[in-house]
Amino acid sequence: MTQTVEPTHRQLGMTDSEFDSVVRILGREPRPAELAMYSVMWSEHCSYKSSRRHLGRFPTEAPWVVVGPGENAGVVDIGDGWLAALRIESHNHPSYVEPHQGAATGVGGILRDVFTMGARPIGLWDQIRFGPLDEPKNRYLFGGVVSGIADYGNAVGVPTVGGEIGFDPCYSGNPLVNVMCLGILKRDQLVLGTAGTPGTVAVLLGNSTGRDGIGGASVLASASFDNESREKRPSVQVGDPFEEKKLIEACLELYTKGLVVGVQDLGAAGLSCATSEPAGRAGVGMEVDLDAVHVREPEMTAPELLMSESQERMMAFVDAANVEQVLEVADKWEIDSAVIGVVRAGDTLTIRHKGEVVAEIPAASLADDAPLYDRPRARPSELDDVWATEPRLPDDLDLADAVLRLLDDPAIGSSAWVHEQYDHMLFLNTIVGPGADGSLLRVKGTNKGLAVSTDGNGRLCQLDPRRGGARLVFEAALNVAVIGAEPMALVDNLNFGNPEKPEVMWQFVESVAGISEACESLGVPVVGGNVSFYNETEGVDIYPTPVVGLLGLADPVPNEPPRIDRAEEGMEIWEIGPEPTASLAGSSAERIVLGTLTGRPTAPDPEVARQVIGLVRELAHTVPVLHDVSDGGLAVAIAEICIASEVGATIELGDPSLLFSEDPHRVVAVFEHGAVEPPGDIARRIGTVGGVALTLGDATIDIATATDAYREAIPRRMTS
Amino acid sequence: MRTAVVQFPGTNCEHDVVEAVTALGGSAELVWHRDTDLSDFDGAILPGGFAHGDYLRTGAIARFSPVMTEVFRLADSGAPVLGICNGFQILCEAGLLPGALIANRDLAFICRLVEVEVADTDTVLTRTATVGQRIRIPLNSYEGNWVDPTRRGRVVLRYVDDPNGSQQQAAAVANDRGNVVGVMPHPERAIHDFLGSSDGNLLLEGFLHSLAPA
Amino acid sequence: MRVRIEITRRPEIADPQGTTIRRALADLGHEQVERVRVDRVIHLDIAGDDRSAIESQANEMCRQVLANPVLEDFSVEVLG
Amino acid sequence: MRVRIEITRRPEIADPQGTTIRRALADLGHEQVERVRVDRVIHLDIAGDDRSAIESQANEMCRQVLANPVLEDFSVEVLG
Ligand SMILES: Nc1ncnc2c1ncn2[C@@H]1O[C@H](COP(=O)(O)OP(=O)(O)O)[C@@H](O)[C@H]1O
Ligand SMILES: [Mg+2]
Repeated sequence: MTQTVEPTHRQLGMTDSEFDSVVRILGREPRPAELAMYSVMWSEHCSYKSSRRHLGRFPTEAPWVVVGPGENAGVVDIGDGWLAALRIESHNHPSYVEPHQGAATGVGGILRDVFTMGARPIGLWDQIRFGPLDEPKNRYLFGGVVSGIADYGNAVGVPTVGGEIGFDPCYSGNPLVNVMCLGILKRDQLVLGTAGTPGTVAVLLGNSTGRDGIGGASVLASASFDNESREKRPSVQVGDPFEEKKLIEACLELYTKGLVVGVQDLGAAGLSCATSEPAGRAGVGMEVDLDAVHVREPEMTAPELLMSESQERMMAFVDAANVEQVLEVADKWEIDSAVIGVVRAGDTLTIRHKGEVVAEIPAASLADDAPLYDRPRARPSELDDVWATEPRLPDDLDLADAVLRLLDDPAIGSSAWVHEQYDHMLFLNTIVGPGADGSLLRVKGTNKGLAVSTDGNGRLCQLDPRRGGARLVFEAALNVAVIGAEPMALVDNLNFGNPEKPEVMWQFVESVAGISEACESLGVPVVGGNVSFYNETEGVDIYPTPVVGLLGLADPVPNEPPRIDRAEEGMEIWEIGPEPTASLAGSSAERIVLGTLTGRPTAPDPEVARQVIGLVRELAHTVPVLHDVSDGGLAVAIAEICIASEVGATIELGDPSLLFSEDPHRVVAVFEHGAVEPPGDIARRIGTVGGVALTLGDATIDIATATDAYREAIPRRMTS
Repeated sequence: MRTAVVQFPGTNCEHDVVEAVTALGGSAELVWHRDTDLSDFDGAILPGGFAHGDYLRTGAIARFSPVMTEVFRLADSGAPVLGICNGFQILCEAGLLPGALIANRDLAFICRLVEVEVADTDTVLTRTATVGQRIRIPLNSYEGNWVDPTRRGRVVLRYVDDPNGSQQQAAAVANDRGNVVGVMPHPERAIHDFLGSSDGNLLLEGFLHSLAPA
Repeated sequence: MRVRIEITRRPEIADPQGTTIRRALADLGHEQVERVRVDRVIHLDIAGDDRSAIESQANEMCRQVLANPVLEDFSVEVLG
Repeated sequence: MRVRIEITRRPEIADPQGTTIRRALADLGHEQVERVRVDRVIHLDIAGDDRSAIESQANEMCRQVLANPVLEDFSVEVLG
């Protein structure tokens, strides 16, 4: 029997033609360390080789954009001398392998992307999706991910002020864990990921380098998932929020003192990335000495040192004259530091280990010459049939029972079980925290507030990725408008299946188009994002699940921002926005009552969207309650107001399809009679607050019963 | 009258405490845990966070920081010393307060506004409050469950609804003299109505009043 | 019967807690301490007297909930 | 030398972790488990070869910092 040994490049996940490109670039066979570097840098996760040519579709420009896509985080100008930095990142595959540490290190990674820019991180948002909670495995994953985010976020000292929770069987073998971070900085503190000019010194800060997570993010996140994934377990990384907290404070002190030329975090692809990217960006070369790297384990090889994804490390580029001071700051904060390299003229990245040159490559080639694929695309053939089948509620539907079932759904019910495990109050900025439509953080010393909403909806995007993608943006915009903010910039996290399947590529490109069109219509630039492919298990892809994070600026912050717990006996209930159609395609009612996924979601209307967003933003300064209509439609939106305000309501409308419709651009407003006069063509009165029950046409739901269902939706499942 | 706000590696509420004290007209300054001279200060606050990552046990490593010698001296002299959340845990580990803090009954981190009732007004935290008075301040801890096998501790604030299993529903505890107090919920997080409550000011005012020689 | 389960972190997995404690001990003058690792011991009282049944049940519990198979190894000892 | 320190929670102190684990085990069908207690084991590698000096140093570290006397007892074993 002959045993065939896979060539090294294939073991590292590289195709034969990618290997040939390396040979062509170098004009020779790569050395082992060089091959290691190309393999991680050219992985799907780091190179965006399947997605890059499509991401160019995003609109990225606006007068307030300071840094667009391409750096570690996007940066926008919010006035008064302040900038905001934002980015979103996924940790889907690591979180399936080890939910607690996978989620924790995801938080650590996104924080580094933001404080790399010179910003102090002030808020985190998590978007997490799992299979149904009646399966023990999913409860384990959900509980582990939430405790991982809590452990890391709380201890690192950055509040988690919002997010999203979803459940669907398509995520059972592949949960989604996305995290967004927002930071603020003074204009003159902006730092970029550049290596600077020849003579600049590279200082590695923070954790020691170990074998943990060798090729972790890049390999795990760049291939399909199957039972072999168990074998990849040694690549699990353990987060150390304490080290990261010290690293944040040390870096911020370096920025305030003006001691760095550039900074790059060490995330996926570790040292390979943190040397080649900054050098490539600056158009310089670099000499690196791996023997200077502080290590956790003895006898590490050069490829291991270059591929390790050990957490909580940063690379600072420093003028030679400032090195002493930089090391002192590191000492003060009790973090390790090591001078590991120096920038050289030219474009060659030379890496030495034990006195020998182990790599000598054009620095920019790792990023710039990465393969670029135009993968085939095909519209799923069954889509016409799916669109032709409108979901219809049964004529004998028990409306009250259906509303209670929706409120008891863990994706709709109260998120308190999750967000009360997160410190969401640190820094005294949280004016509107988790559990509301969007979050609102004040910017101290100004009248401004930063509003953020994150939104994803795999079901809508499965039915129509273009309309779905666009509707996410409009929904996020409405969510920041209800707290008085104007949409300003967007980051996106594109969670998709296997890009080698033409249907998945089609979904991807359609979603990008939908998000782009909506952003263009609102004048919102995309300033950064992330792509996560290969979210499939045993050949079955997840629903296409792009997630958007929208930053809005409230200027000024409303004196009393609308909240859903401020409805009072006798107030009027209005619906603002277009009259809904009876379409239930992709809605929560379709999922919970019918258990199907069919029909074509209603198209968004950019003109109406702009009108409603503008109107709502003004109302946010005067109206006590504003709540956007989303999951569960009008019925759930009003029930949530009643539950939070501990009061009943009467709605004349009794048609379940209209009450459960999730058609876009709609908001519920509650206010005293005559307090405001919303324009009649876009707003209509639909009911009155009062009593102890919610009455929808002929159906009556006791608020105490509704409250129970809503509050217990997650806890009763997690403690069963 | 100056308050030292002690910053350990891993502390994260220090700036919030400075802001809260300053907003009330007090004067607060950060001191690093390696500082060894607090002679310019009239009192100290050990703020919340995760000193040394909460590794080993919460507060266990922090209590050995060089600055603690000065905290002991202040406590000894009768000056007001307040530990908030992680600071409370450190004061227990240091033996300046009785008992210890263990994991919450339900083994989950709890961050939410809670209601507490004033049980004792003869302390630097509650001297401007009245017994039985109820106030709302945010809890934010995993190890907030106070146990005291000696049953000697003076309970200063009690939770109205027991969130974490704390003995005698204690939310704040004092030493015999009443000048060293540990409080698990965060008064500095309840200083503006737009943050959900401004009841924390009552407690911080008590502390500031105590800085003046009696 | 009394069962003793020791759960140890796998050697290749990073141990930030151990590292931090080592530093703290060095600060306190115990520089001779070269490595620190913190593990868990779980004592169970289990009703019954079939030693081998109890042993296999304890192993099952470790695999199910007590240990995290990704990060930890475990050993079971029936003390009797 | 390798030193093994076992830190046990005093019986009179509540053990939320033990209680929670017992409940979780019962939910999984292990109702025979009557009690669960979770303790910590700390392994130290200490430079030197004077067994008794190392033992007394380890005891000192326990009293000082590794154990909390309010909650815990400890035992030290020099493994050699
Ligand atoms: N979906 C996306 N939309 C917009 N920009 C994106 C998207 N995905 C990636 N980018 C941008 O491409 C750049 C490359 O990211 P990269 O540095 O490889 O990420 P990481 O730091 O996580 O390794 C980033 O600036 C990012 O903002
Ligand atoms: Mg980055």
